[in-house]
Amino acid sequence: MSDIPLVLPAFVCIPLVAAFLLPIFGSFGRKGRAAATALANLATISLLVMSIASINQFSVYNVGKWSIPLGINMVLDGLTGLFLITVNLVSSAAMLFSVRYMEQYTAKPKYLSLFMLMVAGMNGVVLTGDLFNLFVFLEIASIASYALVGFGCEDEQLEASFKYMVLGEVGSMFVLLAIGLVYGVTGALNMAYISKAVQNNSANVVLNFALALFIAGFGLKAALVPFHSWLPDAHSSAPAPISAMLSGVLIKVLGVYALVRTIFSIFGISSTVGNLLVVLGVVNMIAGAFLAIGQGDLKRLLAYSSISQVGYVFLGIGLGGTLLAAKTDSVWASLAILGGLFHLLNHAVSKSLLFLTSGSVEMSTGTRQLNQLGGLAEKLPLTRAACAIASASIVGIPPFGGFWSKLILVIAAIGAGVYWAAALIVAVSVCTLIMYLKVHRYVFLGELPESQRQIKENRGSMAVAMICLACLCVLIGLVFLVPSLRAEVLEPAAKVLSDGVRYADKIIEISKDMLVCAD
Amino acid sequence: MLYALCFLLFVIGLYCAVVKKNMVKIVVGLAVMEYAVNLFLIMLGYRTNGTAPIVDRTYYDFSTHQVTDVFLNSAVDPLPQALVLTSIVIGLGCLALMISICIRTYEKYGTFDITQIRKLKG
Amino acid sequence: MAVFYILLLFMLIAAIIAVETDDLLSSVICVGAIGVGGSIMFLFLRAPDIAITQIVVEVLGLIILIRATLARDLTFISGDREFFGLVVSIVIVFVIFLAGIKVLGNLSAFGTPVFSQIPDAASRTYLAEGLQKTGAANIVAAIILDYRGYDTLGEATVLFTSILGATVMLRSKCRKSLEDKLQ
Amino acid sequence: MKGMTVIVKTISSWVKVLIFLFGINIVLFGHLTPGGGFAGGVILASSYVLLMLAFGREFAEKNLSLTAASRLDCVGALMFAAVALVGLFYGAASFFWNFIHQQYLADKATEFKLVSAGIIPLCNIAIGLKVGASLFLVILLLSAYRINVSTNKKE
Repeated sequence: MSDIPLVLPAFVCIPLVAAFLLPIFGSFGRKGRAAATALANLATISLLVMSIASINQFSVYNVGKWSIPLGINMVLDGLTGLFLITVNLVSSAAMLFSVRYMEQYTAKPKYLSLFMLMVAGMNGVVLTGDLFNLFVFLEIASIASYALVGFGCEDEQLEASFKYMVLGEVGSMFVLLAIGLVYGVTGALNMAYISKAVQNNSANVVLNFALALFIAGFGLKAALVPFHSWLPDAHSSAPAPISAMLSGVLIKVLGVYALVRTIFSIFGISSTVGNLLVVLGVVNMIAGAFLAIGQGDLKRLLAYSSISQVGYVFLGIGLGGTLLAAKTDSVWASLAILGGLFHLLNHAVSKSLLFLTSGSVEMSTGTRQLNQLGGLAEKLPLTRAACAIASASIVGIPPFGGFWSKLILVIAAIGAGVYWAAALIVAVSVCTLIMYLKVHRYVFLGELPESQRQIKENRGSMAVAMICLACLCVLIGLVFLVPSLRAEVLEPAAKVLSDGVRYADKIIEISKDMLVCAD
Repeated sequence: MLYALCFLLFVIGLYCAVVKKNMVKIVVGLAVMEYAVNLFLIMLGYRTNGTAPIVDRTYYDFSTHQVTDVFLNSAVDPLPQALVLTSIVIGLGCLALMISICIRTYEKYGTFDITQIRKLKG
Repeated sequence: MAVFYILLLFMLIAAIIAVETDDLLSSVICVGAIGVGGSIMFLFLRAPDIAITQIVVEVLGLIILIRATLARDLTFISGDREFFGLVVSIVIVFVIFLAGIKVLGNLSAFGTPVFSQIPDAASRTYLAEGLQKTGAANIVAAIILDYRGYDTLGEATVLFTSILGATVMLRSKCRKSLEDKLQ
Repeated sequence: MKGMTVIVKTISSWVKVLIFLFGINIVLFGHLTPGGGFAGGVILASSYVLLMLAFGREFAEKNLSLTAASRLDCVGALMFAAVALVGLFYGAASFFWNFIHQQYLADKATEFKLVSAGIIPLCNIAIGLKVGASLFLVILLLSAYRINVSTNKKE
């Protein structure tokens, strides 16, 4: 308890200071650029170590020694811990991958700086306990990602970046307006205090309107289906490590985390909202899967598959929320939520690995059109193995992580008596299987095109990043299977959601205790 | 009523951002939305016949080191002003980035019309 | 009170012209007009900090926006999106508008801020103790740089990020050519 | 196109100084009067923009080059973060702790003086530096950027 609070600001400070230093380093020639790369990698790895250390901890940190409601507080609880480890895991792998991959672009230090800013923004979003602060860090992460999507300055990238930026900014404006409305009713910005005030006047239509605006705004960031049009463009155009970050963690932190935190911890789950989440999840799953199968572009296919997989997460969390609101089966409710969150972790690892392999394929062959690829199995054995593992995990083939999370979801759905959801999960998994078989069939099997006889496997940092993530895909099932790990990582996170608005009592009580200690 | 007019401004910006097909027009729409939200936040904190939240020598009691009750009962809400200060700067940053993307896209495609900028299919 | 209505109507008219005119330069100048109107309105709303920031940011923002429209062969535009999309968008926007109008009536009336009704609101403490606890007579400065200084760090970072993004976007050569890679 | 006429140049070389001083004033007294780091920083940037408009871009770049502006931007941001971090390490206190005010100034009657608010003026200076440099940078970049559509379109 004593040393963990000091770590909390470091999650934001380390990437921020690194991001401010990197352009200065970068302006000092070749050696400076090498130092910048080393510094960035050091920063992400130290963040990863810190996030592992902070798992299953609970602490509250008052920034500037001002007790809430005056100041801003940072909260580390189970949900935050799970998201921190997801963010920093994927970001350190993507950073390692970009060491070599980004050599094809100019201005690498600026890329590294923007990358660190994106990481800082995401860490800030998951750590903060203040609604407006969440908005500020959301903007940091989004703006950095707009710039990174267009980093290559090619036609498609600029177009995707503009589209993404317009929709993202509309989403941000919705969120800001909703924060204003909430402030107008409750007079508070701290999540715990807002939650208290919301309980006292829950019938207020302004708050319901604000909740709708929050769902629309964060839904735009999470690419929920009516708002999904930016995602395939942005995720397929960006440089590969950035696609991995966007699909792997950015939509989850800015969309899923922010939405779930708002709904569960601030407004309190109701059956209407729970059902809405289930419907959104189901629509996402089906639409994403069907759109993905028809794609002829490797990264576009992966991007649509992300929409489908985020649907699983929403289905699990929404199902749990509906059950919680009905106050019937809290066992199945927490199991459904646990399944959703575990699927989020699985999807983050395996989808970022898939995007990294697509980057490796694109760098070797210069194309990502499925019909121009083929027969790469012998040329790129490592990439192929990594891709196979990641696809198996996403599809849900037994030893890999994805199988366990889908199994939990199916069990929870059957236990709760929602048989159609269980059937749907299996059916969409079959669609997913078809689309990844298609990827393998077109990319790695078949004839090698004449123009690509000379290509070689990418070695160095790209290979290391892919191997690390592939090992994780295999091992991540253990997080569920070993009870002690499950109790450390997943259960605290699921408990935060099933506790719902009791979050507020906990935070307020702790900050009162801290006030007493300080006096 | 003033809130409603302010919201109308927001909706005009939203309309512009979703309906218009010129890139600069879309940016203009987002800027209008931004102004509307800022104005709304400040209006939330306004007190009729209020004073600015800046302590003046006349509002300060030097013997007790406290601000006077007159100030406390007439000052407008300072918190939304702090939030708006932040959001204005965020808006300026977004504007700069968006305009640079627009200029770069114009260079590539030779037009600001998003219906003609369609290399990516839906 | 009347001054607020006049200023808001001025801003609304400027916004409608900005949205509907076919000339990009006039559109951008109307955005400037909205900003100036907003700045004066902030002044009347007793927010001098915001008014100053708004007017200076407005000037720079206008320079940036005008930069995008100058020296173009094609500053005139015409038409909206295709008919079906247009109707759907207008309906959605209109629904949001109606919902908002209906909801906003439930906020506390203009001129009575919410913190004056809530006994333990943070804003009361800021006003009462801000000068004593932070030493800044400008309570807004006390909030943005002391009580909520973490927000301002985020805000400075947003500006840093977007300017870095703009420099990245406007760099002349993005991909290294083959010779660069071989070196 | 090397700037504008002599009248404009002469006047703006005087006005520039005034605007610059005004910006510094706004930054330094941000904790006592309206204004602060952001407004002041933008005013500082606009004094350079005036220089750029009157004398041409090359002259402005001679005063503050792109690399220097970019570095200044980073330095300003780092300064702000450093002020925040000193609070963290100063007597094992807290991130963003207003250590100067709480430790040294809280008991003294320094209201309405320039040196009164602890880290707030320091933060204002850092932000002013950062905002001024970065906005000057972006305007310089936007004006320096030449669009060559014609070469690109005829493929």
